[in-house]
Amino acid sequence: MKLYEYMGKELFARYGLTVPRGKMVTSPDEAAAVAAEIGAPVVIKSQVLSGKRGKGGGIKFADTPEEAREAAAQVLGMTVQGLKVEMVLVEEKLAIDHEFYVAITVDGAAKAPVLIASAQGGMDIEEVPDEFIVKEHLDVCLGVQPYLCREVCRRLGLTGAVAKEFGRLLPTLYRIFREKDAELVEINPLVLSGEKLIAADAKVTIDDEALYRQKDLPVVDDRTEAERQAHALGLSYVQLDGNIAVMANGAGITMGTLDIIQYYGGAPANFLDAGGGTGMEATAKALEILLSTNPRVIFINIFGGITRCDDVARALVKVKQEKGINVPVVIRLVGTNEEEGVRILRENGIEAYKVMHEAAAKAVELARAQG
Amino acid sequence: MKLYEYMGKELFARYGLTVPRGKMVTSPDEAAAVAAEIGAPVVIKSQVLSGKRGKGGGIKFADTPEEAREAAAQVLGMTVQGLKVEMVLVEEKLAIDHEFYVAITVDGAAKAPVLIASAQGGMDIEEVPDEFIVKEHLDVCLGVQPYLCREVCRRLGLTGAVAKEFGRLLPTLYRIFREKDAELVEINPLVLSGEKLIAADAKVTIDDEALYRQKDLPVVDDRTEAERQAHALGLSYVQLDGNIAVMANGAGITMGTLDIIQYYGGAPANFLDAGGGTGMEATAKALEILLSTNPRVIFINIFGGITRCDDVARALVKVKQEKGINVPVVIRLVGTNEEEGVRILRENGIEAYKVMHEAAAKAVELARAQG
Amino acid sequence: MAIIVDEKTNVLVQGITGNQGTFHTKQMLGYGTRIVAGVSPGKGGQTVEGVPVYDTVAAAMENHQIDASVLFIPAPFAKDAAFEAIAAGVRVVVIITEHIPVHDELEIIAFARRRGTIVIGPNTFGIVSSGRCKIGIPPNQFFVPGHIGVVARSGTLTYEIVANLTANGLGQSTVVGLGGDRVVGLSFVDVLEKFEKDPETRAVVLVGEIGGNAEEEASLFIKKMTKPVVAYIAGKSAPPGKRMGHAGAIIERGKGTFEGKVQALTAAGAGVATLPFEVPGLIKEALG
Amino acid sequence: MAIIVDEKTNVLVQGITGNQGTFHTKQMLGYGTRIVAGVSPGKGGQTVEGVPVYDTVAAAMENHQIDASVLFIPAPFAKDAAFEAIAAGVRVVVIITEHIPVHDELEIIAFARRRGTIVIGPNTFGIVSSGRCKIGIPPNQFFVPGHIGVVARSGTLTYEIVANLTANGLGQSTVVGLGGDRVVGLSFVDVLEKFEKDPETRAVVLVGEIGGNAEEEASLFIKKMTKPVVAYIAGKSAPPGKRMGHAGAIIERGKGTFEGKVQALTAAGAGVATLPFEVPGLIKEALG
Repeated sequence: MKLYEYMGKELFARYGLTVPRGKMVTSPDEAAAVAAEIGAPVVIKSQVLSGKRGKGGGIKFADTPEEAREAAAQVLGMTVQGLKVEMVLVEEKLAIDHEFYVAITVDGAAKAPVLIASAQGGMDIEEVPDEFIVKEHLDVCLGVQPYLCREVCRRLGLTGAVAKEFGRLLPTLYRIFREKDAELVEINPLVLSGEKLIAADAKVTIDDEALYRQKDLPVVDDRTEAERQAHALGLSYVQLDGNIAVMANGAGITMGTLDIIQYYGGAPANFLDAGGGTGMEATAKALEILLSTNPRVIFINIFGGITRCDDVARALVKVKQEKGINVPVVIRLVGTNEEEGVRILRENGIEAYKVMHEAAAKAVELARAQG
Repeated sequence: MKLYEYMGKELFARYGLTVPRGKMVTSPDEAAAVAAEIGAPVVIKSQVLSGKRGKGGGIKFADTPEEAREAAAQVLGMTVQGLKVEMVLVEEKLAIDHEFYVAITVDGAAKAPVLIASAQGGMDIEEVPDEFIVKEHLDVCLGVQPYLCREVCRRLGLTGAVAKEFGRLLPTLYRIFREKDAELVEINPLVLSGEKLIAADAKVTIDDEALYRQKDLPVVDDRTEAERQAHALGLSYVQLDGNIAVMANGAGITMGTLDIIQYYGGAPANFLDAGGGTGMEATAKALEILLSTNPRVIFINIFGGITRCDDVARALVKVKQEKGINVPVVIRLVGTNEEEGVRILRENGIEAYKVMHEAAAKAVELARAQG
Repeated sequence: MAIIVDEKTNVLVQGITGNQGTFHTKQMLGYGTRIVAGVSPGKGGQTVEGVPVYDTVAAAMENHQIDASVLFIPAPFAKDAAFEAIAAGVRVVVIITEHIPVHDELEIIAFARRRGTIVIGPNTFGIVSSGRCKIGIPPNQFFVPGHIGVVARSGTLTYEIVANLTANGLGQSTVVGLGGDRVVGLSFVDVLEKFEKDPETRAVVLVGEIGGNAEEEASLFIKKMTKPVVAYIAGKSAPPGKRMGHAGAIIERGKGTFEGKVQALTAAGAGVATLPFEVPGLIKEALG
Repeated sequence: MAIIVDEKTNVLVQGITGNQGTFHTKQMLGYGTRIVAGVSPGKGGQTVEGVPVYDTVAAAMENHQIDASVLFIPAPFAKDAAFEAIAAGVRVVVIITEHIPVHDELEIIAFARRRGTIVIGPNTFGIVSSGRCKIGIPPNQFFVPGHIGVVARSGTLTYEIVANLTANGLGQSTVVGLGGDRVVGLSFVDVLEKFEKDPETRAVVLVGEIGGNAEEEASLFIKKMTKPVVAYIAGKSAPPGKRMGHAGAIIERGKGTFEGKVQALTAAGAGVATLPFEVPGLIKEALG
């Protein structure tokens, strides 16, 4: 779960990090009021869950409350990277002496948290050459010790009071990362303004799997309706732009199913990983989600491990009988309780495939025929 | 630094552990008032930094406020294990269903914290046979994890609600141990009363070396004046009951010096480890502490490593000149800057020994002659 | 031989009294796995499918030699159960559980490293040394003894490929599921090293996916291997930046692309299958 | 040979610009120790006794091969400095600092174990491989090359005994100070194992004290040693329960007594000296 910038900054402030004075607003009038309160030049930042807002025009500057009102009016309602702007953050404009980059995230290859810092902040970190990036893996139970702060400061060229402040910031960032189950805590740019380090941006991503124990965080839900419904069933769903609705069991095989559809020239309408061991009722509901997206064909690819073929067969029959299915369904069904599943389908006039690529080819052929 | 029982219980209560209702008082009238407030049978416990108070008569029971006044009057002013009782803790008398023992301390051999628990609480743990003691070493950064609580409960025969409460108590005890720099956190007995676990006693020892960062703890100082003065100099001093005052540099060699004095039939008056690298001024002050205890002989045994022989020689000469030394001084002086030290002493009419046991024998002989 | 587990491996099932635990205990016993004990707090003294249940791992180990443990434990409690097995000195810990918070996974792996424990998963189907020992959840019937080692990130896709191998007369020495999460115990390289040393394994199938750089790292090792490797990488058609089920399967920052992985593997001398059913043919070709 | 350190050991001094650090850097250089760098945050670029100073251990290691580090760091900052050396991969870390909180020591030792680092101390005089390398604070003149290994808990007492050995023509292979605190890195057994294997060491002197059970544990190993061991135990005259300077030297709960230690050592075949000056005679006797 990604937090909006203003939420991330609120979190930072609660942990004692310095953030610019400012406030999130949803109307031009409020923006003017906040600018008046700040009483200095401000920046108006669109609140969307995407980077690169600046390039998309989602960030504007204003010297007066009136300018702030105008800027907010422009930004509110605009679309940044496909996302509609409904909130803006109005903040004091910082006097920038230097911009740093600093982040803590999870390095899957190293199986450890990693601290990333650079004296070349303000831009995308992947565009900064390696030699200007400090990367330190962290021992999960030791976190950022003082010596590591000193070493990072040395490599960033920080000394004196600023180094001291940096030495307070890094362990705090690690505490946020750990205590909030974050996958990513990123400040870019971290602005040096005089002797102060100010988090001029905040990118915080919370591990979805840990949300159950992070009840005090705000809830951000940017999923589509179908994604939300699938998630409520404990399944993983991603909307795509093709016309063959796909359900398979397991992330890998679902990806493989999309690949094979594309290989035969088809276009998947979605990614729906029905997981392992999903029961009959949930499978039926998942099928209803697929139906709701109006595909040309539904392709079900089941290799039953924990998932039982008879459960899938019963779910399909249930949906067919109760809701009706007005598009062709291609189903491939092998594995646990395969015979029972195939029998149930046959009794209901559905013939199951045994071989994945033959079934996929058929689904693509049918989608083409429906076109 | 040992905490008094009532301090330990206050600490426990701050961490959310259950302790008996009660209050520390210093007079019989207050004791009666607290008993009246509790409104039930109470126990009057002498507050001294020693175990085995029960056997010394330092714990009494009272059914009424009047009895509490009498009991407190008896206990206040009595001597328990050589320590005068100046405070008593007046507490509700618990309904005891079972007594457990539980402690976390440092195991020097294993170089790790160790959790010790027993279903045979209420007595000295060293008298409980090994097979009734649960001993689990802890990973310092993981502490007491839930699985360990389950395992300890299993071995103590705890189930259900009590096991759950025990599972909350152990991690809390570890938090106290860690956050308060404790060498020992012990509850004996931990009383099972109905479905509640109550800390009926509290033994907490804080690491002296960590007191600088434990400013919120109460200060308990049970040292003698000489010990206090030595500590202020950064030295280690223990009062003993002989008549040869001893100063050496290093704990091991100081112990060895006491041993050799005893070997020759002498009796050391103290243990004074002047440490390594103690300068001239501090060494002079340490000598003054020795003088203040009115020994028959002063024996200085220096093997200079960081300690410089000339510093020690100058300190001795300074004290001799400024304060006067009216007892014989035997000094053994070798090591760093030995020649300079020996020269300084010789100029001031003091002949230094080179060999430790010869010097010790001489000190014993002089002490005997002074007798 | 086979790697990591075999017919002599004594297995503990943590969470044996739950639905999943009980079901798969039966399945594993049916495959021939030596399940000697189960753990379920508060259920000590019961039996499940004839297997004695204990309250704690330590209690089980007082009564049995345990070589490996498999966890059917709900995500919020999985870290603690893994810690329990690792602390008790179990050599191999297989964590089937999915949806474990990544910070818990970081802690599990860090603790396991300290103790030298092999962790398989989390979010894995487990490990099968065909015909000898299955620890995990794959369907029994597709795994038959042979000389192909399989190492994979995802589950069902692996069954698909193993079934294809078996249908083509290619049995497996050991099939290892690394787990689909971003942070897991064993890596491709760990397993490839073991296959390279295993006299029974003649060729290796690597089943990867887009995202992360595990396949790129594996390529560096494959270059040094004497045994042929055939790879299949899922996710060719995935749009960048879309999360495809596995936390690990995100195309991040331009790294971990399908093309990059295929290129690295090909350069390392591995055969790369375009579709899963091509794997057996490539293996046969490589074995000559 | 000698153990742990020798004439090829490249040494880093942490806290080199402090009084102690500077003084002992000079002393160590005078003994012939290869001190290649020093660390002192904020003092990078300076030199001390000709030794280049860096801001961090990592910076020093970018410029030098470092095999061992010695800490002259005030107690409140010693844990962090030790962590820095351990994290940087220094093989041997010698912590001279006394008065380090025991919880910091627990953390240091736990971290060192994870990384396989040898920690000597805290609260140690250090280690001397006579004539080759001195890392620590003992006076130079008493340590001469020879074939006696010495391992001790306390400092000055050890100098006393080493001086006695030297005066009697018995030079030392290596002299190791374990440190006087309750929690320290190396144990008697760790060092005895190394002496047993060291071809240059012919006999070992163990200097112990009352308190703890380190000498009792050592006895179990001494029983298996082929080389003779002579021990001296300080604290015979200490009253029970009195704290004698070292946190470790408390007679606790009836364990760790003088009598118990002497008995264990004698039973293990070690010679036990009543007074320090008897040690050389016992060694000569044991060597025949």
